[in-house]
Amino acid sequence: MTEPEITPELMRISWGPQHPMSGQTRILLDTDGEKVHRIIADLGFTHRGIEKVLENRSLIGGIVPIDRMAMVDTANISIGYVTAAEKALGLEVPERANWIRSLVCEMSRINSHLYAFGLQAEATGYFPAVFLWTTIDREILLDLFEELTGARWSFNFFLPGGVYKDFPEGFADRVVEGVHYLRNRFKDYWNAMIENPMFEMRCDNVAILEPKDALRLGATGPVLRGSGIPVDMRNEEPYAAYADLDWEIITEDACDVMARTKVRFHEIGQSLNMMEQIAKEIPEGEIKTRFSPFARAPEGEHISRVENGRGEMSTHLWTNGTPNPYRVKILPPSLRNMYVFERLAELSHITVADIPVVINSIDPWYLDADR
Amino acid sequence: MSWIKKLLRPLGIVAPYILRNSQTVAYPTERLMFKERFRGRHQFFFERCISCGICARVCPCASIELVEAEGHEKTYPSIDYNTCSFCGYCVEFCPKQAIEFTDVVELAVDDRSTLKYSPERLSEVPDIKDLVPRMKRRTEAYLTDKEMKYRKVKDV
Amino acid sequence: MSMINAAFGNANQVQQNLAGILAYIMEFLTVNARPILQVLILPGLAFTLLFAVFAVWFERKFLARAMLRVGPYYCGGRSGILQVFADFIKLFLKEIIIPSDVNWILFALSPVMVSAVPGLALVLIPFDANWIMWDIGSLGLPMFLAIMGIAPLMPVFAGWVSNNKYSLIGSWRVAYMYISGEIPLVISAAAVAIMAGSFNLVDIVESQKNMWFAIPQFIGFIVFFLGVLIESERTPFDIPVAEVELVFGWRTEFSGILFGFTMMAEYVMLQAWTLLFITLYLGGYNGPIIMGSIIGSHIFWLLTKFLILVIFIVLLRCVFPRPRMDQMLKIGWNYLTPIALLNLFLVLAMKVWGVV
Amino acid sequence: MSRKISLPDFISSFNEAQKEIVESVDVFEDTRASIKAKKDKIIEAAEVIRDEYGFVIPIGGGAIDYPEENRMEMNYYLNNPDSDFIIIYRIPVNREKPVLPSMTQVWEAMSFHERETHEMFGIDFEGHPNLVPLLLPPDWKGGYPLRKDFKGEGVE
Repeated sequence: MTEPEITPELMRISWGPQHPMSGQTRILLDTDGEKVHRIIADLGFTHRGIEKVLENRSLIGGIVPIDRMAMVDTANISIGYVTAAEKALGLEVPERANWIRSLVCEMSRINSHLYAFGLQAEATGYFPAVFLWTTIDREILLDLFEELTGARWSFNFFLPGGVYKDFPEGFADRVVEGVHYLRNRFKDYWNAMIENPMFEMRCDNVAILEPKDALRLGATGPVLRGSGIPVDMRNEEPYAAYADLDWEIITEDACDVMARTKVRFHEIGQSLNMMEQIAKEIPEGEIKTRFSPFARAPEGEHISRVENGRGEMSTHLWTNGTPNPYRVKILPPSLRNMYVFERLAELSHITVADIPVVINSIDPWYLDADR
Repeated sequence: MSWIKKLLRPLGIVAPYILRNSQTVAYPTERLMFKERFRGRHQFFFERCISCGICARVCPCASIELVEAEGHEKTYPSIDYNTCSFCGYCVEFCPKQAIEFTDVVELAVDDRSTLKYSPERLSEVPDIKDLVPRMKRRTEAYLTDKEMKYRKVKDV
Repeated sequence: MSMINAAFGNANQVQQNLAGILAYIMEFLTVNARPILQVLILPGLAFTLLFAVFAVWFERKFLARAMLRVGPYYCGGRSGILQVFADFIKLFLKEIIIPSDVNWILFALSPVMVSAVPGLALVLIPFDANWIMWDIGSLGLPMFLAIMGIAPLMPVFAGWVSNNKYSLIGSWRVAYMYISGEIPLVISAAAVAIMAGSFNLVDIVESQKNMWFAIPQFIGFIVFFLGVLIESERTPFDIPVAEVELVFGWRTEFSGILFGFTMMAEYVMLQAWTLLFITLYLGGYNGPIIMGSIIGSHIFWLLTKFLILVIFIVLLRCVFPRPRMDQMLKIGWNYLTPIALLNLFLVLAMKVWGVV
Repeated sequence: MSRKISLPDFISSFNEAQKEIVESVDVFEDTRASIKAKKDKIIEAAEVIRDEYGFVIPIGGGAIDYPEENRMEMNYYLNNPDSDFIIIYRIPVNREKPVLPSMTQVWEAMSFHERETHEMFGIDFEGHPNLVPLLLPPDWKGGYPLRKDFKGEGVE
């Protein structure tokens, strides 16, 4: 990126891509002492041209690169493309497959939120203890993934028209056991971290995003719900089995970093409830509709919208009767939230010390922003 | 007062962690048991294969190629692990279950050209003791109410 | 032969001279045994270096436990103790990268100064009434505070000379933070001196024989403890080096052994301030006499208290996040300073009415 | 959650009220409304969609290339928190001279998406405050990657 002009009295700090907290991106900060006047995001360090790659793969072959777009949130990323593809192929999904999909998606959401949560702890300056604990707790989910799908992450578990495999024997019990354990652990997180006055000090009233600004700047996911606007794709356009599950949209009205962290925290709790419900009430039946892997989709266009851990991901799929899609447009949540981050310095008072906290409350995953 | 209580409570929560058991599995000497469906290296069965080539066509990474094998009449899949992404489509769509997954994950080599596995090589699964000579035991994770623990399953 | 005789005198004279030199050395050693031990071992070289080494090892192992890991494992058996020495050798053999456009003399000098200046303050700590390296009587406490008052200038200097934006922000944070932390700390120390009736550190320790000052001056105890954390840049107040914000603050540009010096400075600061903290509030070297040796048991008690305190300070590291710079200043100026003054007035009142 | 706007109501009211600015309104997949504005009324139609129908959430934007028909198409995806459908606002682009008015004056957050489309398809957005490449390197000279005639030349 060509760097824009800077006001002479400010100092420009290049933050990343080799910085302990920047991730795979670069941010330019125009600072005056500790105060940040302007944030410029420089994306594209992990651009892999996934949209172009998909044009050269078969419809189901595309699931593999899509899976690699967000490693911690694999299931939620790939279900968008899979739903679009099965609309294009005209496949029906059996009910049991839908429930399994919901289970895997919720586990993936917990996985993603736990990661964000650990990074948030590290960004506020905890020695990485909390980050390590979240990593260890994710291990339980990864073990469940391994048992169900065969891979710990980037499992391309969803096929158009169903899922890859059914539950192994005794899996539902182990899900319930894992849920029970994680609930125990979350008491510790709440008491040691969220209610810690030093943590509250760092997160309260930082980077306030008013609801009208959140809408105007195109925020999505926990960022939008942290500003008190109840938009969730699972409710807006119920996919998988979300119409049958008991859940509600979680919002917080404080609009600050703490609100976004709490939205994630409560969403984890709700996902655990959903996991338990699915494990106990899953209906019997088929898990996939047979189809040829070389099926050609008739000409048309299809849009699917799903809720990732980071927000809404829309996939626009054009097909034209060949085995490959004609074009796939992916509208990732992180790209939208990065724009919000770029404008936050104008909306509220942000200091250099706040930058890692704010960027992790936005929780961008640069691999899906860059595609 | 409640503020002070909140400030001191994390200390009380974190201090007992010192006494918990660690979550580290010391890899070269011990290894976790993988689950039944684990996607490790493939195993190929000559007697089941009908050389239909579906695996090669369905492979999204174009890692599978049909090659001739010595002592066999038809062509059989060879897998290039430089590009394989372990997506499992070849296993899923094989009409005769001629390709299956094993739990071998030790694929690291000095020379990347040796990562292209011929059908003969795919049909043999080496023993774990040959791959990792220092391996002593296989362990397994289990959950108690408050922590995750590891126990030995078997000696290697 | 005549030349040798001319130079050294005859064989007898040579013998006498040699015997004289040996006798002189023996006399020097016997008279100065204690200073030599002090320089080489207790408050001096070995104590400082070994503390830095073992503190690093302990911190790694202990925090690994808190994170449910095992920490260093292979180097030196399960304890991993040799890992620290291996790291030291690695740091020593690494290339020292000096950025272009910096004055390399100042650049190489500043990390040395950063660790050397707080080391000076250690000579004033009484390990026993007779085991003080530099006994300057009633100037002890003021001298300590004076030396430790110079110490924060060195990180400012080091950050400035590195010619790096992150280092610059880090060094200004050092300057702001030390001022806001040092003033309540000095006021609390003054309250201790008033209660003891002396600036002499030995007198302060001796007057705590019956009751540690931590009990009558509980407020000052807390304030001074926070001051120690702030001054020695320990988490949660490691704001100048906050690695998630400033890469490594004022230490960013140092590499190789220069970085090793900056790391050591952190531990030397911790050592000096913690020892003063124990001296002022936790009864210093006081403790029951064991094994009949007074000096030995005094040193033992001081080091034991020191270790317990260090363990507690290390534990704090994984419990609290760090505050922001403006919040840090607010803690220092809005809360700690008035509380320290309150403590001072309470002590004065107690002194006037003769409670203690 | 209450739904204030449903798709059939929207279509009928929108078709009638906005005849002079809108060329066509289609529905596909039951919950997507595809709107095409008249050529010289692009910005006016966008403002009407935003202000009168409350589609304030910009989901994003992207283009598609049809080399055989010698045209491209720019799509903007818009959402309203109170509706049960989204709008795809389509603008045809001349492939020879790809210039469009920038939609950032209506929906600010389209900035990143227009920058991306600019580098991937070569569409110029007039009035965009900062039309520099978003994802590609600054010295990229390999053409427009997402056009169909891109052959993967890469950087020079």
